[in-house]
Amino acid sequence: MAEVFLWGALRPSAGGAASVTIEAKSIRELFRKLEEQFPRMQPFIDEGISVSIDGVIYQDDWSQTLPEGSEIYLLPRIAGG
Amino acid sequence: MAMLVSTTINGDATDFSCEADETLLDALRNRLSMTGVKEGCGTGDCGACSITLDGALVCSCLVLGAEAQGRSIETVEGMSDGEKLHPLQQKFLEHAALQCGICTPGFLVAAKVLLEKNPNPTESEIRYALAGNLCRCTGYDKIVRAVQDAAAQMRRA
Amino acid sequence: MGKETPFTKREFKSVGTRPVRPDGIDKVTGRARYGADFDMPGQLVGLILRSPHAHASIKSIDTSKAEALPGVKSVITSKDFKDISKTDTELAEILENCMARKKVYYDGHAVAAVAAVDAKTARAALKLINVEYKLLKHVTDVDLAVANKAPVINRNCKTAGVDPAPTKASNISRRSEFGHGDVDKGFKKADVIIERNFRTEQSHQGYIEPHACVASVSPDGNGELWVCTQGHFVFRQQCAQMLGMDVAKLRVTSSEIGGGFGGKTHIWLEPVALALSRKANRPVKLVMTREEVFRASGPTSATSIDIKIGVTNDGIITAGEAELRYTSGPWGGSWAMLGAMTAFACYELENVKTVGLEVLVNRPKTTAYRAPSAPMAAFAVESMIDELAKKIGMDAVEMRIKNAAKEGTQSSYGPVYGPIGIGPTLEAAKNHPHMKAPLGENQGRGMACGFWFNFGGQSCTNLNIGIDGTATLTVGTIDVGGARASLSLVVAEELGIPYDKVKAVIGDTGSLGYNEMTDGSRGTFASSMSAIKSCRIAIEDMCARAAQIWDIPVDKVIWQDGHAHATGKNNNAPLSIAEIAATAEKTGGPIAGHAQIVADGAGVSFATHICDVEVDPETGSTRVVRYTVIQDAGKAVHPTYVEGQFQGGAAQGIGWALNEEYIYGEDGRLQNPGFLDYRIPVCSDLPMIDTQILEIPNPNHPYGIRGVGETSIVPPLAAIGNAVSNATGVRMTHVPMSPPRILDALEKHSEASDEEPAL
Amino acid sequence: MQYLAPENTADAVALLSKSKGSVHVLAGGSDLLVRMKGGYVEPDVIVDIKHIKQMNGIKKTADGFIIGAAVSCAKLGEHVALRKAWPGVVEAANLIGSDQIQGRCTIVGNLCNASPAADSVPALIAANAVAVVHGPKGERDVDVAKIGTGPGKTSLKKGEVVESIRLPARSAKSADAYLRFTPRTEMDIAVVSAAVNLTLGAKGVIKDARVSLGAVAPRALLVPAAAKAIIGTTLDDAALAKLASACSAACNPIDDKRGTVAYRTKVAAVLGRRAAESAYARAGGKK
Repeated sequence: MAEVFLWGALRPSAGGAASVTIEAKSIRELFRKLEEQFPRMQPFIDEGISVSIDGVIYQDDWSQTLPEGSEIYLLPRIAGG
Repeated sequence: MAMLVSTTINGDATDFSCEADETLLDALRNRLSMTGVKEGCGTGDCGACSITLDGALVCSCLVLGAEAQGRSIETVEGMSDGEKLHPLQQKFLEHAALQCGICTPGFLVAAKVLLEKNPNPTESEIRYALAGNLCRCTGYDKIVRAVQDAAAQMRRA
Repeated sequence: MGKETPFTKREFKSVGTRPVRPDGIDKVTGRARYGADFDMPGQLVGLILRSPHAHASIKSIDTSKAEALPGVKSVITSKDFKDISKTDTELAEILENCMARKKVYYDGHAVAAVAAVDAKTARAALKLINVEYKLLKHVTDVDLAVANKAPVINRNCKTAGVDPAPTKASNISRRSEFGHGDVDKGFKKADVIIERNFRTEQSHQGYIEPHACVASVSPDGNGELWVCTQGHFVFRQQCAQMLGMDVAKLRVTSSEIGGGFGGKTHIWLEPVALALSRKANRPVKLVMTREEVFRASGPTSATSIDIKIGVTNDGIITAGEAELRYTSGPWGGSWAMLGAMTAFACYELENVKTVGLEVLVNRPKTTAYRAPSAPMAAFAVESMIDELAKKIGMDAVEMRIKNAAKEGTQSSYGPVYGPIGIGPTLEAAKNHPHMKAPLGENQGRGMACGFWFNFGGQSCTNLNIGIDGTATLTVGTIDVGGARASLSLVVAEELGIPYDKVKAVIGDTGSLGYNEMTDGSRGTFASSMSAIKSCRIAIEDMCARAAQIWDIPVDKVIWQDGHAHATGKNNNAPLSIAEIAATAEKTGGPIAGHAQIVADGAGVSFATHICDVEVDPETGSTRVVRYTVIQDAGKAVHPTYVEGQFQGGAAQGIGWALNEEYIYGEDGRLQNPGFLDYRIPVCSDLPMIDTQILEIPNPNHPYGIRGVGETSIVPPLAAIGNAVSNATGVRMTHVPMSPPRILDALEKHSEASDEEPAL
Repeated sequence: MQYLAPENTADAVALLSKSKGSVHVLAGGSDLLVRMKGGYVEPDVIVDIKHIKQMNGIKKTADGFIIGAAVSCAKLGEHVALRKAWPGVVEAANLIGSDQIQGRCTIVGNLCNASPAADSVPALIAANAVAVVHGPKGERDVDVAKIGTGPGKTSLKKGEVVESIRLPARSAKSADAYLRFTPRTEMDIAVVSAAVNLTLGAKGVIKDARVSLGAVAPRALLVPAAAKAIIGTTLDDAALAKLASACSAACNPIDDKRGTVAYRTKVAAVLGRRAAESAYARAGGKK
């Protein structure tokens, strides 16, 4: 079980919660379950969500595992110059 | 109406034809493929197209091709002596005085004119002499240092 | 990727040295080919007709006279592009920006284009195109655009990120919120609270090379594109989709790039060149003028930021709150969101809340500019920190050190930080001789901090070992300022061969898999990670070749100092790469290492800047007289180019802080689209820019590398604002702090001091 | 378009008078080529005056200096005697653009381009310079202040060309100074500018003065009230204050991308004062 923290704009799609608890071993599984449980998150996932695992931001690599007890934060995808 | 213009470019007798309203910059780039002369603005504000015309530093975008008749032009392409780079070229490399490099030919031509007139310029003199050449990458620091170093080397030579 | 090649502490031989860049001689002799330096046989000259209006609907476009002009080979309008708005909104917006469909949204918006045998004919043809416009009310100012009576720019725009979803169209395209804790409670604990509005004007990346490309499309759907870009793979994918071409059939070659800073991450004219070429069945060269660059490519946002910060008397920030409004041009982006994420990222705050609002205006589409959106947010926050420090009588550096984020701090945008450099840059600043240097009359010193994320993303590299043991590294990320040098150093390090035995080249889109653009400070970070993996694959192969040569099991071969060594009790002399490569033909063919990765874990970056300014109290003119940049690089691969990034970013920030701005007339037209009146700093405007590189390894990169390119533009706006304030006693809240704005503030200040005693 | 390069002034006048359509004189080209690039002018005929001998030199005579219309500003800067006699005129000419522009641009071009912000014009007005104009009806002398009539407009008639500028001779105790305000240190257009030319009498008392302002009205202004404020004084603080307010009072500027009415009006006073101080010191005045 992992507690997944949501940034502000994502919270309404999870009923206003600041975090949700999901059983997932990888980023891919996390996104799949989030879509199942919170269909309104899908447009955000389609647009691009970055996942911070213990402070390291993963923008693309959905195969990343979610270690037990790690801090997981969802963030909008970042652009740069 | 196209005109035939006879010039000397980097020491070589060179003829080209151009329209009467065509700039020397366009003629050099498009008629003679001298793409070392860069266009950053076309209005004399960036210095990327700097050349010398009978020894005077000018923006080639503000000169008509027709005006070059009978005159002598020097560009960055003529700076090195065979395999041997001009000290300014060498010092620009050593000091990393270029990042993207688009402004570099103009800076080199302008700096060469400066050092011919003033072999031992102060930092401030270098900065004012190169104020007509815009660089957006380096913050000018390494360019000024490269010019100082090249000047010192040329004074020793 | 980080987990595959974790950071290991090591001594470097090549990395950290300062050799001459491999592409250098081409650039000092004029031989390097940039966007406009390339021609194709039989090429036509393309030109674009642009709207003179800020906002209008297009009633009709008559191109018949232009088409009839001898020498004109193709004329296009939006009709020559399929409407893809139903299938891909984002791409459709990029395309609509390249060629207006029903409306023009800003002065400079493209409406038609021609390709002709020469420039003269093309210019004449543009004049023969007749566009009938119906003028609409426009709005260019960020705060006026969100006001009640503002004309709605895009009827389809409903604010995203609001619950429940609004039904009415508005100019706010997105609301983004970040933070944690309870700011109201936090403010109650504060002894001093300051609340202010800050504004920054729109600036441009100001690269010296205008956008340029040469396109050639054949009737069979094959095409070639030579283009000046920060990301040729991205350009290929997007252009192919816009033109309805197969991605594989469009080959994109990147030219040398004359500066980008984010402005060349975006497509502005390439689909137009491709469409002109396809219609004419001839190559077409399209080069923007400087005026077009300013009017119709990539500026940054103008902003208006309401901010409130509370501190205790002993300097602890109890709460920070901000609403940040960023202009985004006629379509939404994510610029306000990035401002909201980065604003307070330097500090450890119990209570923080930021809201970013993306605002549509009749200005050119905003794109990334070096740490996009962070400098404006930092201007507000870092100005306020100085003012609060002054108010409670604390040294501004001390107050920042007291509140600085550290490993384990929850960032203002959410996650907890790993090892980070804000504290060390502040300590370095505090101990820097610059901090103690005496100041002259009318001079003031200021400092400020900055944060940027950095990122990595998809990267792909090929390493090929030559028969003589030299190595060619092919990368798919553009070299914008020395990456070929830094990547050659990494390969030399990894293979244990000299730097000058490595050749790094930028491959075209036919030679490698997809690569992200050179943005987000990812060039050296991501490509080096992939290059290291390529090297390690090749090394593994070379160990196997050595085992074959020696006829021993592969597990008896180890790699050390650029040689294969046989372990155990045999007398085999170590084999160099050259020796192994010389017999490659007999051991399995060419030796290569191909790697494709997603380079995640870029590691955030922090900087602290110190600057001294001198203000002329009679004219409001400000000169920067001393400047110091202190930044964490993780590991500086080529320190000279790292310094160059620090200096270049600082110079851009200084220009923005003091003089650079887009100026619009009442008619919504841009009044200063040129380098004369859009005043980027000239050489005589700046002092030397001192640098100090800190190296706090990024644990997610094998060498500890972080991105270094962007962070340096974040602190200057505030550092200069703070220095001006310390020089004059006036707090500047509007960037650029141009002479008229400073003089005005000085006069208001002196009028106020006449009325009541100063604070 | 036709490019013509006559070799004497008479031929230039003939070409300018007879050519049809849009006819332009080309000296340094630093304004004309910019306007061509922007599509603001499309000349039918360009008459390049740089091959005309009379227009190509700087002559020192008993009456002062004669500066040919085709002499580049860089050449003015290199002329030691001119720099000594007219430091303000030369510094104004040398502020136009970069070294690259200096290699091309001319003060006559600057004058005839008739921008209210032209750097050399206030200095020439303060210097009491005269333009020698040749035309189909012969030669005439025109006060430089009367060449520009408004933004981009001159009093020159069809076929007329300025052959040279005459600067008067100098007494030992005369000097001039020019200052402009620009946001950047170089490569910029004056937001406001001021030129002061003065001659000292006994004991450092100002005997004669001319003050001119740029970029504060449709054309460069001569400000007699500012001159009057300092004549008969040793440039004491009261005189400077009077000069400063006369400068501000003379301003009739516009708000534009380069500055505001309020800013220009305020800074005109500052620059007028500073230019006066500089000219005074150059003339040997001590404060």
